[in-house]
Amino acid sequence: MIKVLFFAELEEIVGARELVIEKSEMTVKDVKEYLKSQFPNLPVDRAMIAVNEEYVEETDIIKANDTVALIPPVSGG
Amino acid sequence: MIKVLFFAELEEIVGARELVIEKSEMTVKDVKEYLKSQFPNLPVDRAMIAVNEEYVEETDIIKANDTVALIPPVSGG
Amino acid sequence: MSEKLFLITEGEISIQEVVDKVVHRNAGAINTFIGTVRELTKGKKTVYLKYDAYTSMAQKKLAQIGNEIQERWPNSLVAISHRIGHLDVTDIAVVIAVSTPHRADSYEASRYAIERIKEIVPIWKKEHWADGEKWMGDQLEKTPYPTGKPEEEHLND
Amino acid sequence: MSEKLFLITEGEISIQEVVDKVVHRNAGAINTFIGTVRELTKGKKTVYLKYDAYTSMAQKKLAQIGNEIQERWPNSLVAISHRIGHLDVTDIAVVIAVSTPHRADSYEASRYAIERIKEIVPIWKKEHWADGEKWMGDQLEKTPYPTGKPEEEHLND
Repeated sequence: MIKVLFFAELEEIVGARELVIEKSEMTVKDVKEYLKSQFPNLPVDRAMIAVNEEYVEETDIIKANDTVALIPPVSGG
Repeated sequence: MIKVLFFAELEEIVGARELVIEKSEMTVKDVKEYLKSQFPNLPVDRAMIAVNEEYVEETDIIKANDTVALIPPVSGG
Repeated sequence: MSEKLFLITEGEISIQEVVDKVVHRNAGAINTFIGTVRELTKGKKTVYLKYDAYTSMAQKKLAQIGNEIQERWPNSLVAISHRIGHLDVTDIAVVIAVSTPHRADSYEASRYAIERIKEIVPIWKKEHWADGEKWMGDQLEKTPYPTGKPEEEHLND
Repeated sequence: MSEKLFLITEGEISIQEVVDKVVHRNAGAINTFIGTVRELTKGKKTVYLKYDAYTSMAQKKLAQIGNEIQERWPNSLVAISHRIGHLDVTDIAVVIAVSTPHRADSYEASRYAIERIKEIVPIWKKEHWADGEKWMGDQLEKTPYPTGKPEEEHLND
């Protein structure tokens, strides 16, 4: 299973801080497509993707027990 | 009388923080010449001159009860 | 108080504590940047802010910024604390402290740190006004990341 | 503690106290420069420093720097405390705090303040090494002031 985290506005849209996808391997692109299909209002393409707390590319592979996070444009400081 | 103040290395050379000149009017240049004659080792020309806590020019006039200060190159901060 | 050089915290930040982490016998200069909650932004009056963070990743990214600074500015030390949760006007959101042997480097490195925080550290601010609220950071607006990563500063403030 | 925005003091300087003087509802950024006593300068090991000042004039000149900053950077607030007397390695000699609405100005104004201090504020530093001592500031050396006033920075550190 792959854990997906949502923050800030994305958390409010999804209605949860995290969800689980029952797969053992996906690309980053697969995860994005899956989320778009589940949450049509979620601005997936405006978010960066982090896997295990590092930013990744669309073609990177996600494995079971990895943690994916959608990172909307940051506004700290 | 005109009060003259010395700081840092200049105070050590003169051996006093202040001295008094018994005059009622002098130019800045007059004061410098006077100090050079009294203290041949004093690097008067390397100091700035302040009168009543403001930097002045050589031609400015100093009057009785003014306070003159020799300001060697500063090194605060 | 925390010994961590790179900290996300719900508590008030002590400037002195952050500075103490970078004091060093061969530092002649410490530059500190303190971000406080400003009341007026573009004519709108902020009542309070809420900050959210991906805390574990945010601390890692702050540490990465520290490493980047130590590569660019030799003999520097860096500590950064960022507060999350509810913040009122004039509260401190972030404290950056950078010590270096000479002063010019401390300014440059500190400036670098705040710009990088606004690029890569997963922290989000929600503005609360009298008449509404909004997550900041352009989240549903104009700035996509064409490369999938933030490579330049997208936010000027 | 002192309420003075521009202070020469023989006591220890509290960073927090200086920062508190510039906190403001419309400040989003506070930049702080802290000058500490560094052990090594050009390979020589400092044991301690002594600072002397023309205190009343120095406070006036610090206030002048504050005015210059407020003219150049609108809506800024400035506070500066400089310690005199005996200082050991890592002790704080000076704290500058500048608040501005936006961060770029806070960095520029703070940098301006420290450069101006090194030009016009009558404070002097005496280095004490294991094998000697010396008043710094080039006093018997190379830099006369051709115009009678310091107009550029003569000291790079």
